[in-house]
Amino acid sequence: MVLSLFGVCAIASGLLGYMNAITEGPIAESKAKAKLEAIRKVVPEFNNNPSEEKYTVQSDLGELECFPAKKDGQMVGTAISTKTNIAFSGSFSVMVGIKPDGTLINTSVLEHKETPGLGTKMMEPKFKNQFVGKNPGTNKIKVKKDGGEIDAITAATISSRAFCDAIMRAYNAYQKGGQK
Amino acid sequence: MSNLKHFTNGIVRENPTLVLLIGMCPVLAVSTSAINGMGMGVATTFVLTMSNLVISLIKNLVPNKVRIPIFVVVIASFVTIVQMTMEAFVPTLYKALGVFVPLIVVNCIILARAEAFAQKNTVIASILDGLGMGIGFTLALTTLGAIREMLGNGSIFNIRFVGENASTILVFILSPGAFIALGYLIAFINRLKGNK
Amino acid sequence: MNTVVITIISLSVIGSLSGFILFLIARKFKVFEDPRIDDVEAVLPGANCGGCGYPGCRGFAENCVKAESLDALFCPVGGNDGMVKIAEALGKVAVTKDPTVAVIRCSGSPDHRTRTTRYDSAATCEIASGLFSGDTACSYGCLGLGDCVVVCTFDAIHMNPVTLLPEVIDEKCTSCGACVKACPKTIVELRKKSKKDRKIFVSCVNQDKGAAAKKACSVACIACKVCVKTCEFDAITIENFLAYIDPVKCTLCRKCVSVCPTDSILEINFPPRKVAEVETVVSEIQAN
Amino acid sequence: MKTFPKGGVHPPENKKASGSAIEVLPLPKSVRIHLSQHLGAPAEPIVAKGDMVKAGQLIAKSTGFISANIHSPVSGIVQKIEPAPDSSGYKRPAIFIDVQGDEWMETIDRSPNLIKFPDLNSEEIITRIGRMGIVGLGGATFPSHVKITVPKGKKAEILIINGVECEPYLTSDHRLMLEKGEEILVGTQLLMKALRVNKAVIGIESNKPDAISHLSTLCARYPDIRVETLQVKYPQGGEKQLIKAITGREVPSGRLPIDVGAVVHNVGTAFAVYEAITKNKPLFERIVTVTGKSMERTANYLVRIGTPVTELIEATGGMPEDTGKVINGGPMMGQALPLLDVPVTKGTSGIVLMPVTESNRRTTMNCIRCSRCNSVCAMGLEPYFLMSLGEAKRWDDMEQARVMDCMECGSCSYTCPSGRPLLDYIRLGKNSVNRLIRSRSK
Amino acid sequence: MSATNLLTISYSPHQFGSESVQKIMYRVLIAMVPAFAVSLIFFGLGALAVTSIAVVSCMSFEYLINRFMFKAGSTLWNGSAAVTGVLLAFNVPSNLPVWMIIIGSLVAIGIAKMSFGGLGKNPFNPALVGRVFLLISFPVQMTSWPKAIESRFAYLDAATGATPLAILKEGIKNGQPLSDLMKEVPGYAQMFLGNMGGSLGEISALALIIGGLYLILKKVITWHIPGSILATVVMFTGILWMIDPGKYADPLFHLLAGGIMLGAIFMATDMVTSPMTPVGQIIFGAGIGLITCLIRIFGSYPEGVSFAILIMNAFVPLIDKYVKPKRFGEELKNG
Amino acid sequence: MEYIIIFISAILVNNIVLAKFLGICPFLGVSNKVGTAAGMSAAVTFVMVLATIVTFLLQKYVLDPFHIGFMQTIVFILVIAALVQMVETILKKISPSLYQALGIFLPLITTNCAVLGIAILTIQNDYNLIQGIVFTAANALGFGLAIIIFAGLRERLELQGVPKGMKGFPISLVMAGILAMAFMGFSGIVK
Amino acid sequence: MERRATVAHEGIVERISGTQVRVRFVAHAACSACHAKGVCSISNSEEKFVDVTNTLTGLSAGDHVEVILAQSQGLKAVWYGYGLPLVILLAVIFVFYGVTGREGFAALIGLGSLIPYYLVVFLFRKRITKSIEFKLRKTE
Ligand SMILES: Cc1cc2nc3c(=O)[nH]c(=O)nc-3n(C[C@H](O)[C@H](O)[C@H](O)COP(=O)(O)O)c2cc1C
Ligand SMILES: Cc1cc2nc3c(=O)[nH]c(=O)nc-3n(C[C@H](O)[C@H](O)[C@H](O)COP(=O)(O)O)c2cc1C
Ligand SMILES: Cc1cc2nc3c(=O)[nH]c(=O)nc-3n(C[C@H](O)[C@H](O)[C@H](O)COP(=O)(O)O)c2cc1C
Ligand SMILES: Cc1cc2nc3c(=O)[nH]c(=O)nc-3n(C[C@H](O)[C@H](O)[C@H](O)CO)c2cc1C
Ligand code: SF4
Ligand code: SF4
Ligand code: SF4
Ligand code: SF4
Ligand code: FES
Repeated sequence: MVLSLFGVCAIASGLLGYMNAITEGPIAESKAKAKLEAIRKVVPEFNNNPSEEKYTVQSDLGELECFPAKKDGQMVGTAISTKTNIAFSGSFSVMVGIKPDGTLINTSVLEHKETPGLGTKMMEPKFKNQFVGKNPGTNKIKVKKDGGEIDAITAATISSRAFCDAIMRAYNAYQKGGQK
Repeated sequence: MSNLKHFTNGIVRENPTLVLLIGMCPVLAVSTSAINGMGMGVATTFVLTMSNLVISLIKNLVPNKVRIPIFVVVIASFVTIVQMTMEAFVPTLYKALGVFVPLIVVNCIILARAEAFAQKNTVIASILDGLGMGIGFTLALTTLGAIREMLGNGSIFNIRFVGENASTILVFILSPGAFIALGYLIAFINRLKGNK
Repeated sequence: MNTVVITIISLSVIGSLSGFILFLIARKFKVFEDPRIDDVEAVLPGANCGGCGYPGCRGFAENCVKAESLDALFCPVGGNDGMVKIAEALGKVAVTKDPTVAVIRCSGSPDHRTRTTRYDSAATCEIASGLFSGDTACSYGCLGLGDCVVVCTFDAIHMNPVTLLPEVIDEKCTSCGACVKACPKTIVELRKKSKKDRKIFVSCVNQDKGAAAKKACSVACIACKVCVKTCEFDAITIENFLAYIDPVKCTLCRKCVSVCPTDSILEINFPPRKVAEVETVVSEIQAN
Repeated sequence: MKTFPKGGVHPPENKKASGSAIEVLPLPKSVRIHLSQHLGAPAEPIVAKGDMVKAGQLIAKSTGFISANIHSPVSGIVQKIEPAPDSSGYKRPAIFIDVQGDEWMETIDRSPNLIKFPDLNSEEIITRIGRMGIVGLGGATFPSHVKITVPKGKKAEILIINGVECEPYLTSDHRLMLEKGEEILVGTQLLMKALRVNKAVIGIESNKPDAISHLSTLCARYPDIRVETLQVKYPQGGEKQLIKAITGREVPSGRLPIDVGAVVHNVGTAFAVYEAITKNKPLFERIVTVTGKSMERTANYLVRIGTPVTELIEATGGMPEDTGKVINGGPMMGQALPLLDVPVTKGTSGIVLMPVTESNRRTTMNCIRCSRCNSVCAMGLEPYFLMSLGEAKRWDDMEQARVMDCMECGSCSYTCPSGRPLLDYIRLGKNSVNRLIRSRSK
Repeated sequence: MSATNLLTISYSPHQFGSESVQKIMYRVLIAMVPAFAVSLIFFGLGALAVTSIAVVSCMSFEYLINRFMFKAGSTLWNGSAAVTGVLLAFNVPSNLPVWMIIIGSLVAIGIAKMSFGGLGKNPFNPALVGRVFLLISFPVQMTSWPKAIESRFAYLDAATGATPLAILKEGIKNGQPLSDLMKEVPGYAQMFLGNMGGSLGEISALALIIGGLYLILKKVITWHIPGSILATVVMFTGILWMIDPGKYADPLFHLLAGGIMLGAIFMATDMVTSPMTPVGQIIFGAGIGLITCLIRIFGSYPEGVSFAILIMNAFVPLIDKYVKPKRFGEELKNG
Repeated sequence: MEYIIIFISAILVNNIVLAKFLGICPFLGVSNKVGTAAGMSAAVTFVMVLATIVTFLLQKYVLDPFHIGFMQTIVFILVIAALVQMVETILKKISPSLYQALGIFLPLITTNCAVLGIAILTIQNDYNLIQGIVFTAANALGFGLAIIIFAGLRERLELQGVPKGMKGFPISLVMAGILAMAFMGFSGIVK
Repeated sequence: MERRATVAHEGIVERISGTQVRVRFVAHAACSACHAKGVCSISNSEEKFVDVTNTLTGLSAGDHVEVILAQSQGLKAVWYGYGLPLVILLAVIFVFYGVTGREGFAALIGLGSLIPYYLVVFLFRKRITKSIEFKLRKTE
């Protein structure tokens, strides 16, 4: 009896261990792919492996990861995985692409808990595209209510504000961490 | 009971969600959209069918007394397998379903009706029962998901039916909407049953 | 492969440990639940009406399994057929009971009983009967407020809007007896069910002397004893100025029905009488 | 002005008959005397068909501790003894007497002179009251001798005479106080003697100023008795409310007034006690108010027990065309009569004829939880809750919610804006709880 | 007595008071007249449109559900659906699209009231369920407040602005000092009269108080619930204000701004959804006041009255269970 | 402060039943007696805290060091199932009368769904032990709050009767929906 | 007059020995019909027994009775069964964590502290038995 229990456990765990071995690869791969995908969304075409060249910059919310994207060795932009903690539901993280001169290339939300239908509008072009081409150094990346240039999402000022906050965090990190 | 009956039982007469009203947590939690509901349903169906199969296969090898722990181990193993597979191949869905993926284990323990079923029946009957239950669960989840997605987001399976800027009844994709929609869905089913 | 080994070891240890606890508990703790309870429950109607005297169908099923014999157990809803099925499932012998059905022993519709007052309080028979004897001249008859209708879980009793009396739908009635308990005037009776649901009974509960009863209601039993004399099977008795037909002795010959001067004996579900038949009955009586 | 603190309602008074002096109703042709006219066990007849009886002759004997003697109200021949419908329509045993002349028992002193201080001790008074078949005339018809027999270990401290008459329409106590004030005070003194108390208070609501001043003047000669003017509020006449209003003491739930040292008697009872002790006259007649909104004439009669209600109505000018309901008692606590040939009993304080327009209940709607019933309930109950429990037949819970404290004053039903039959279900609950309690003690 | 005229027989009592549900409800409607009038002055057309749509649709839903789902007699004219309609309208901005008002009415009557069995059986305040449903579903439209007076002749196209509470909440989140913000909000006198943005019935404390006094006078409501709500709000905000007047607004502001008056006088007092005993009502009111302040000051919604009332509605059965009236003869256990 | 935030968040803002959807079955199906509901919430709290402590130890000292996090589900469910039954067995052994009293007092203690869910969430949220315990206890209390409120509401509904089609689950779900809506008012009180 | 809130469960008399009556509970209605009862790890789907001092006359095996427990006593049972150990557990863990700052250690001590607690309960079981008082009522 104990034996059969033991047996079943052993078989089950063996199986799981095996499954883990099998899926470990794909899981890691899909994670890497997802990350690469996100990077690809926010910077122009590149042909290096940004993940390998990743470096981190310290911010008040912990380390931010920076992925330099290069085409033929030429720096085309840096993807920075940034986050905010003033969102409607606490925090969310965004991938931001920044040109070497500090201009914003594009943004992509990585993970969020904002309200579907409200906060989620930050992933829609209407909101997102406002950032393209703006340089936080010269443009005021703040919602209009706070005296900035960004049109907040209706009824989701909080998310919009948090989004700006995330971007500014990335920009500051980028400035601080030095453009490697 | 004929095999067919084993199969349809879980879909109609003993639909776990709409008739038996068990395993309600995932039903409410993941039915924010039709696709989430369906994903959850399929995952559950898989675990249910596979564990029913395995249990009925090994039932003669297992002493009665340790049935429950073994049963739990089998189900939990399949859940873990599903978990890993989903993480590897449908990571977004995996994320959307969150903690409710590991919780399939609880749900399946309930749904599979352990000794009540797999112990007594043939392998085929067990599989069909698991499949039937699973499909019943999936159908209910998908329906609820579709209703909530339509009302709350104006789309079903991500196909939009209303304009991009149209206002939709947001409540329905939030938690209150889950309760309310399911409440009226069950009332509706009860009414259908009553009229028969 | 390293992970696999660790996995196997750790799970086996944890699994065996908790499995062992679960097992210990199962042994110490779990009462063996007789699978036959499920089997019995499966053939029960599942109405959970309590007519059997147990809380719910499962309670009854448990007792069927536990009991030595099924003699003292009877599910009125499932009836004899149901008991036979239970007996089959358990390998025991079922007792068969004569199936019964509820009948309403009052025919005092408004054209037979004059209203003397108008009742205007909470509309339940129980409450009305606590206040007074009823809104008609007959102080025994149906109050017509439908307590029996409300308690019937099988939708088998309805109020007839014309006669203002309850009527039982034989097919739906499971003879659970809830209505009998509910009626404060003891008007509902469970009577033996006969072929094709035929039945003959005195549809009156008035215990006044003949004259008073007749004055109160034109179809009241006046205890004239004509039916008693007519019945060849000694099925009819009179007590407290009220006739009663013993359902066991009654052969449904219908002779008493036509002799009753106040039409208080009812025949139900019989084919219409041929004229000739009526005549023979009448002549037979005359012969007596 | 004193009153009880919580609850109560103010129904329109409609005391039309308060100006009509007490008249003696002519003797009926025959009377019917039910054997159960009091709270407790029915009396047992001691006459047989064909017997000749005189007014005041004992015809049925009390059968137990809580029970009362019944005396013939008339002289005549016993016609039959058989069940007859009482005011509920159900048949209950009754003695029928054909009236012949008006011959009283010789022992009765029919002279009008006031006899003040009969020389009797407590026990003698109590026995005499018991013998004379006196029951409470305030409505509950509780045998009076039981009430004044103070149980061992308890002590009566105060006698309260209930002259409140808070029921709308009724005026019999009012008239009695005006016309037989002195007799009432003597009766009160007798009761005080029986109870061995040296203090009595007559509680009268301020809407009867003439009675208050009349009795107060008389009281000058009876230093132990005083009149207390009370604010007008129904159900002030309720025993426990009256005690609270006058003494400030609260009779604990489930206990009797004697537990707080009080005994309450109606003014009518005090008068009956006077007559019983000083005049040797058993209780066989009483004052009955006959009144109604559409009645042209209203009256207060001195009526023999057993007189059919129809005769009272005829004597007052017959039943108005628009009558929809005839009430035995007042509109708040009285009983609607299904039959009019039922006789006046010891407990009949009035006959009220309600016009059709007022005799129907309002349609019942859902409870809107307005809490009005809670706030008018002088017993501090929650009628809306009790009714729901009653509908659900949850007797246990009703007991826990103290349904037995309800005195059936009807204030809750009176006030409910949704027209809910609260008291109907509360009564049902009281009956069922009673059954429950009995089955438990078995 | 003629033959056709049978005597009625019933239990006592045989006489009844003159109160009725209709009378109560119509009195509430009368009490809302001043607030509605003020609303017409400040929001004009929109107020009229929204209120009439809400009333008509609430009453229609009540009728339809009674007729076709319950197959029961009509309860239309007892006035409770009309009250719900007006109060729902009072709780939304005067530029709310027609279809949203209809959805709100459906939720109020269909979900919150009739699902439970109709008048008297609903544990939650129907108008507020409708309102909160709309607020969560359509946050944009539900928080675009027409400007008072300016938008008198506009309905859907009214110019919008913020309510005093929203101004405060926004500003404080942005770290603006309170003193600056207080300059943006209308003066207290204006707020008292109702010259500010807000839901169409909540703006004028004056009109609401007049209605409330009428209700108290007519014994439809008692002072306990409004009194305890307002007292709690004053105490809570007062304490914070005394701690840091630079950060927290003063109690008077909190009393005049937002829906606290409307909630305290007309919505928390709904007898169906509030406790039965005076003590219970005070507990209930204190809970509402407390939760309202919590949400206003710390939550992400600028206004919390509706939520607070609904949350306390849920506690009503518990309050009723444990707070009983004082029973006669209770204290003297041993006589 | 941090603990208070976790606490309030778990009870009011993200109530386990109304927002997180765990333990729905007992919430909907269980007793409508307030006293029983109160007893149940105490039992749930104890069981859940115990389970969290044990699973936390397992995760921290077995699964993590050996890098077999994927075994979480299977290990947790086994341990929880065993643990929860052990509590009852111990009670039964040490004081049969106590056990009997509980038996007739509590209809059903808890479901694994909520226990397992919270154990996993504790790990996912990267809480340390104390935070985890506070989180768990708060969730259990949140569950208690919800069922006590609900038991009260149900007691009321039971007395006044509910339309036929809505009786039972449907009306409970609608009520839960309204309650969830009301609780959304707390959103943002703590982040 | 009994006015305390109570919990009542219907059961059947299993056997009577002296003054003690053993009552078997019919499985909780909700559970008995549930498919999950076999695996639902902590439900009272199992049969439960209660030993009650007989207060009724004429009781025999097989009779239907209601076992009544004052709600306050039920809550007391909950307190001793779950409430108090929880408090002890939490207190011990918080104190040890506060003092040592080591999670694992604190957790283990905490769990360990339950052993003496249950031991104490075991020692006091007689007194607990006395304080919990079931009542019987016959049903038809
Ligand atoms: C259920 C619900 C969810 C919400 N979710 C978000 C959100 O995800 N992001 C956001 O910025 N605001 C959200 N809000 C709105 C905020 O509470 C707040 O009202 C708004 O951000 C400020 O309004 P404004 O943008 O009109 O200034 C939500 C509101 C509700 C009712
Ligand atoms: C069963 C019963 C026993 C009573 N016993 C006594 C008693 O021993 N002493 C007493 O003074 N009154 C006794 N009473 C009388 C009541 O206190 C009360 O006076 C009577 O019921 C009439 O009161 P009411 O007209 O206010 O209803 C008893 C009443 C009842 C119903
Ligand atoms: C609601 C209520 C109202 C009553 N009103 C009166 C009243 O107005 N006058 C009165 O004498 N008795 C009234 N009674 C009866 C008294 O409670 C009490 O029984 C009576 O005064 C005792 O006197 P008795 O035994 O002499 O009748 C009322 C009782 C109740 C329950
Ligand atoms: C004083 C008072 C306040 C009321 N308040 C509301 C309310 O806030 N919301 C509502 O829908 N109905 C209200 N009503 C109407 C009615 O009570 C409500 O529709 C019921 O809740 C429906 O069962 C109120 C009624 C009164 C008498
Ligand atoms: S008619 Fe009477 S006996 Fe027949 S099923 Fe209905 S309640 Fe039972
Ligand atoms: S038969 Fe009895 S219960 Fe039915 S309506 Fe007549 S009196 Fe009422
Ligand atoms: S509950 Fe009883 S005592 Fe209270 S008001 Fe109603 S009838 Fe009077
Ligand atoms: S007075 Fe009527 S409506 Fe008001 S609470 Fe009482 S029963 Fe309900
Ligand atoms: S409690 Fe049943 S699935 Fe969660």
